[in-house]
Amino acid sequence: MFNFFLLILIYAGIYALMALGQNIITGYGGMLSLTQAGFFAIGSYATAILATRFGWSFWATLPVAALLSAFFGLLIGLPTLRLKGDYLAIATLGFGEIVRNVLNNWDSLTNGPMGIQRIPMPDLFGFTINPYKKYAFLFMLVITVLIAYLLFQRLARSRMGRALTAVREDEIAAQSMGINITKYKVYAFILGASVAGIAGSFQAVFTLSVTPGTYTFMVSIMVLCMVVLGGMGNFKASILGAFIIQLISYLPQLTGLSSVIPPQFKQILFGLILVVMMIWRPQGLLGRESNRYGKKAAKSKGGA
Amino acid sequence: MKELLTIDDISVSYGNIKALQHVSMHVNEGNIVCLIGANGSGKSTLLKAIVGQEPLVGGSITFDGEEICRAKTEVVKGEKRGRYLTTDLIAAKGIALVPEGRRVFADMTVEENLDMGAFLVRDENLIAERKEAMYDFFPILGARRRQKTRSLSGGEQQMMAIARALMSGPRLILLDEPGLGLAPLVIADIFEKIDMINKQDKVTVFLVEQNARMALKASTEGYVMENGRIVLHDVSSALLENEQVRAAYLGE
Amino acid sequence: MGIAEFFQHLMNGLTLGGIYALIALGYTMVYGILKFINFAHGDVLMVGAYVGLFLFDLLRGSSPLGLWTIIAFFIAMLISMAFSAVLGVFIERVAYKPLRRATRLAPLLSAIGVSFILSNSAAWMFGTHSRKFNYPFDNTPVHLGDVVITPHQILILVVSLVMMIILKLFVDRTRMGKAMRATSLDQGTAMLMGINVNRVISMTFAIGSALAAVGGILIALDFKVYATMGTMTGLKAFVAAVVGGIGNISGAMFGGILLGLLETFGVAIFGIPTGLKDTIAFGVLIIILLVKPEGLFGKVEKEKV
Amino acid sequence: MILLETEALTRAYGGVIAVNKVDFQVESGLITGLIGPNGAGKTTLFNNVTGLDVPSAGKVFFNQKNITGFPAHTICRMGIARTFQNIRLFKELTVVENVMIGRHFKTGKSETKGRFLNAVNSYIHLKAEEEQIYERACDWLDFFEMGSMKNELAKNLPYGRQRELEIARALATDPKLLFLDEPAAGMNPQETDHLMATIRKIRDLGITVVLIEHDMKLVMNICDSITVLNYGQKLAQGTPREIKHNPSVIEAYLGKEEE
Amino acid sequence: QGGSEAASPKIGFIGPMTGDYANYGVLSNNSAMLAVAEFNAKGGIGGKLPVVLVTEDSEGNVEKGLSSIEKLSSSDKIVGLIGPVFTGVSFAVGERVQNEGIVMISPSATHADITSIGDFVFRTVVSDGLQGEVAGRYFFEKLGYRTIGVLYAKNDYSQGLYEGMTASFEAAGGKVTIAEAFNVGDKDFKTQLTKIRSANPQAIYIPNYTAEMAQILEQASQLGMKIPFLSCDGFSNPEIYNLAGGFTDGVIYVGPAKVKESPSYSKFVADYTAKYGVGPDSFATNAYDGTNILLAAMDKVYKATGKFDRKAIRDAVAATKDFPGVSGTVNFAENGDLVAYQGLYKVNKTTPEYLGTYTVVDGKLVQID
Ligand SMILES: Nc1ncnc2c1ncn2[C@@H]1O[C@H](COP(=O)(O)OP(=O)(O)OP(=O)(O)O)[C@@H](O)[C@H]1O
Ligand SMILES: Nc1ncnc2c1ncn2[C@@H]1O[C@H](COP(=O)(O)OP(=O)(O)OP(=O)(O)O)[C@@H](O)[C@H]1O
Ligand SMILES: [Mg+2]
Ligand SMILES: [Mg+2]
Repeated sequence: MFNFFLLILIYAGIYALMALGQNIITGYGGMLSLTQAGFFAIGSYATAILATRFGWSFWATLPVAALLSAFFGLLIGLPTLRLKGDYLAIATLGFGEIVRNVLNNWDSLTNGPMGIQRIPMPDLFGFTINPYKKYAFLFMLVITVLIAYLLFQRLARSRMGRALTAVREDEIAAQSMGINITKYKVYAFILGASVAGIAGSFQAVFTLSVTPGTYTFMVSIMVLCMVVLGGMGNFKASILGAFIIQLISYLPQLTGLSSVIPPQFKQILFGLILVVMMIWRPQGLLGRESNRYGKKAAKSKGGA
Repeated sequence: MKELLTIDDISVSYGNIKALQHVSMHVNEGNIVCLIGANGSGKSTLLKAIVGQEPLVGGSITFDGEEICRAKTEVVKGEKRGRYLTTDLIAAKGIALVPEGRRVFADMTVEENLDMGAFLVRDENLIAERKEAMYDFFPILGARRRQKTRSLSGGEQQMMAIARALMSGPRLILLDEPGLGLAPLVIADIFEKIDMINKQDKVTVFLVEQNARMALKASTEGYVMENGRIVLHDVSSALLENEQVRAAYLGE
Repeated sequence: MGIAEFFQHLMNGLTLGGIYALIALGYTMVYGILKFINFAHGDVLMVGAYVGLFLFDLLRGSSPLGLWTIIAFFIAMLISMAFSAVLGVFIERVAYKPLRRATRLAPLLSAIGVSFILSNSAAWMFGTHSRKFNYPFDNTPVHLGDVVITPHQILILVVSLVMMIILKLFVDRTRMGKAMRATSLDQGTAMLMGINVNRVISMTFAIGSALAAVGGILIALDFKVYATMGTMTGLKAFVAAVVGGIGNISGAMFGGILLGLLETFGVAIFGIPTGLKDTIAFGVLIIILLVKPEGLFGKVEKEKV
Repeated sequence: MILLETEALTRAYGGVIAVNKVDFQVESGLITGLIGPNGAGKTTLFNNVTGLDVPSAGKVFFNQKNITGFPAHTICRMGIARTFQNIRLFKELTVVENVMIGRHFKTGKSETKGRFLNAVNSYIHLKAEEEQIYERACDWLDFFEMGSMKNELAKNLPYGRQRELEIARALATDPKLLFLDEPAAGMNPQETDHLMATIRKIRDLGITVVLIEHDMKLVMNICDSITVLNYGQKLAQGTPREIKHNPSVIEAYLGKEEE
Repeated sequence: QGGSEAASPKIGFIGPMTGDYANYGVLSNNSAMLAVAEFNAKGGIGGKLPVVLVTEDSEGNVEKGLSSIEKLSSSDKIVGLIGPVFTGVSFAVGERVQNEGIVMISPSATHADITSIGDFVFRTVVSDGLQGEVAGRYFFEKLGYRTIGVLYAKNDYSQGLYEGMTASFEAAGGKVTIAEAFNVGDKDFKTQLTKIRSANPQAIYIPNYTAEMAQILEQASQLGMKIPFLSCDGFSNPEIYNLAGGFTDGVIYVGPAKVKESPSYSKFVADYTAKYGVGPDSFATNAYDGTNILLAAMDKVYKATGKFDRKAIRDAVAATKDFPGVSGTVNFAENGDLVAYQGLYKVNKTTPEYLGTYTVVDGKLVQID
């Protein structure tokens, strides 16, 4: 039971990284992106391929995963910025699907639908961080989430965050205030993509095997749920959202209920909770982060 | 003269902000009544309350003898009972509002906007007739009739909003700063037109306007609002002479 | 590629596109008005297909193909449309209406929740296996030279075209249609015009869901009925609807057909591995959006300041 | 000295020629008025000068430099700020945050173009930078006597205050030239008077002001020079006195004097 | 290491119970439930201890697969595992059970490398390697085809079979002239079929899951294709005749060895169908055997030691010899793979007719029966 709880924490940690990235794109930048799964996959495969084919250590693959995802973030960020609202959502969704489709079909590099197995476990100062012994892994992950959180939080509370907020609130006014909106939107994409890539790396060395089937569109949706459920434009809330969504999805297994009820009930329950939570707190559990200077933002408005 | 609109002791709040406090007023059928007041005094809030867009926290509003809004807290026959008509039903009673900030249907053409104004009118000929009348009155709208409203200039949109409200052939028209963003000539025109529809079509007019002088000149009766309360009520000519009003609202 | 093969691909692409278009039309209805992705649309479609299937089997009994099977099919379809319409309105009332004033993403999440509930309830009640929906008519393929078409393919194309035309007339010409457009632009102001926004929205959901039922049943003839049938096809149809231009009825139709043709020809013409079908299709769609950011039939309207 | 100049500036939307071969000059240090009937093309002219719209033909010079077709943010950085006819505040942000956004590109190290390194750099100097931005923003709020409202959400301000806040936000970019689109719309006479004083104060800070306005009292009182547009074309240009008595302006726009 | 005392021992099942692949998980889980119920009805372990089956849903993805094994191993303390159903999840879970020392028997993870994870991993399904090998040789030698087209799904199962068959068919001297893929979730295969039709191979091999195969056969007929179809063990699911009844005539497929003849098989199918309303597919059949093997091993260990030592159970499973399963006689090879032969069937209308049982020895097709 406790072990299982640790597992939930680990999954929550991995998704929290993605949610932080989604939050900067959607919560701050107001862009509805549905492509975290794509970056997640790129990060995972970068680590998997480099580690199994070229014998790289996990730590060496991590920056590559981050940079590679960031690069793709830039690649799709730049052109798609012309798109608004759901048009952007569709373009990004398309990108995510393309990534998965390519991974599934590029057999010589990714081993196609079989995926890549036997990914070596990461080493830290000579200790192997065995994902079966969850403490060390969790520790490593918590540190990473914490660093990402602090970094994002500070960026958000600086000019960058304000500029992004301005872009979200009113692009035309932001432009007229000397803000290069393209630049900030691309920054948001790059940052959001790179943490998702890092999340992918961790995922790869936790599950020790990657298959294209893991990185479906549903992952992007779940990450979006985490951000909205926690509260958009609030990094703490994204982490909380990640934890809660994972807790809800694994609650039946955690409590042992999963083997008692029909398997579908677990999903139905999840759906119900989603609906009820949204109706109960449409602004998310924590809501948007209060304005740094002044009062808490009004409850109901804002966002993509 | 018959009382068409009666506002009885109403209050409206936005969270902690008390936008209207115990406001009472009445508009007689066939009159032009104006309401003046400083920025943020609650004029727009009052108009929104009349059309059911803001819930009352106290009081009630009656139109043509029928209660259209009552606050939830009001006690009726020993029971706490709120009641209100939704905005669309109020509109169907014959109240048209020219909202603050125009609120035109930006993705519709001028013509379609006018059609929407006449949504409750079923007679196609009447609609066509009224449309032509509007194009006569605002020739620039006629010239732009197939253009999307979003691309109109600010003033053109304002004309659009006024014309749209008139399309329904209302019994009571509520105008929230109709002169906003209009050129001086056009404003003068509009006040003439208001007078005309009032006299010819027997439309009752309730007017909120920053340009207090014009408003008072055009109206028969006036109310002055400060901080969500009515502080003065008199016939307009008297208000025009009122020292207090002259100092505060006529810029003298 | 020979001429025959080309025309065969064309026909295949058109009908696949017809299927997307059929679903996309329903999506666009709801989407155009409430501006949120109704994720549960595909699942309403699935429910419609199940209802249609059960009713049709019940009505048909063991009678052979003939007039009665066709009548039974239509009765089943009508009842299923009504059922789905009620379901759609119910979902709107319960899961979306309370969120009308919330951020745009809140109803999206709620819709995802509804989708989970519907598809898993169906899996629980009706099982996880696919069920065959028998053709109510003789579906023997027709040979035109080397090109083969089935009556069902033609039916799909005809139905989606007819539906598009009816919908377009409805939205452009009728009072209800006008009210829908006004509601989609500004609900508050629409009410000022005397429009009953709640009724308009319910009506939209009713029509959209009834359309979903038609789509579901027609698709089921070809693709079978199963609990997750709405998910993937629904998603693609939605993509098609958006690429056509948000809320634009002809756009949804053409977006659907375009997607079908792209999926077919993208891999048929250049000898690209068929596994990369989605990559080609999505890639081209992204490029189309980049060239025409408001969708194929959307109007580019710069915001006036 | 001419600070800003347009040369045969033209903007056509399909058949509608909103601005037609307009030569418009703004003298440095003065208040220039731009008036004309509804739909004359005033706002369109503003948009074309400030980079929110791209002219179909003609040129725009700022400080003798051709800035035609530059993106809005670049033009802003060069020293042209503006307000909008329909208020465009960042509604969900507080008053002071709105003004701070105006300071966006005005801070410390980042004044040299924003590269990613700068983001890193500014990350390190975050605190000092933030303080600097905050103080300057507060200064501007004090200028408008809005210090006490700085923590309100922008959308909750009364209309007139919102207009002032928009001006404050524009001023926070330290512009050389300020464009105001109907700053007095929705204000009562008293508030308009107050606004007039403020605009003069702004001019006295050495900032050149161009304003569109339909309130003739304001225009005639504070403008040093007025340009009149009609159907996209320049109808007249001159001092308030000249304009007031120009028969074609009276005919097209002013109507006969009130009172 | 694990091993719980006398209380009712638990065994686990992991498979996709919800989502797109739910059907495969559900069918196999049914078998496991049936086997356990029958076992308990006979008194359970040592005639007194009933066995508890705990089913967990992998949703067909690695994350949920790992959480399932985590739960089964740390909360339920299972002594053996049936599943997971698919290769991808099986790899991840396999590593984990190897680490924990829990014996795992997969009914359907066909990837050649699965059993090389370690000595705790077994399976009651033939690897893609063997099935593909028999298929390729048989198509070439017995059916006399020289050119074959393939339509396969981009999933591990389908692609594995495609690759296995191609390798042996081409080694024998034939040529796969066209191989078209589709993605999981696709329902329209007309594009691929049209391309294959134009390439005009002598036969088409469609190694897929049941629902997709039904779809392919129907659409091929809609395209007027008259080319013979060849298939794999996925075809042994009787569901195919419900879904594509009119189009199955003449299909030749490779499946489990001679199951139709055995009376225990008929009884299994009858019981299964009576209980669950649908028939078992070949994976479900494998799951039934796998569960029974596991139960027998537990029984044996308990009778010998009075406990359920995980390692001992693994050894007992490994020691299984000539187990009389419903899918035929089951033996495990050294590495945990199933030692099995492949049956060949030809469908007459909607009834499969047995053609023979084959295996490949040193690259040669050998008929066993
Ligand atoms: N949605 C809202 N939320 C919070 N406060 C509001 C809201 N709308 C208006 N207010 C506040 O209520 C008060 C009255 O506003 P209202 O718009 O009615 O004033 P007004 O008299 O119409 O002013 P103006 O002349 O500027 O239009 C103001 O203090 C305003 O800030
Ligand atoms: N995108 C567009 N498409 C077509 N016509 C347009 C477009 N934008 C503006 N116009 C037209 O150009 C003319 C000029 O508009 P502009 O907004 O510049 O007027 P303005 O002088 O600011 O008027 P106002 O005083 O009413 O604000 C208007 O008649 C308007 O309808
Ligand atoms: Mg107002
Ligand atoms: Mg203007």
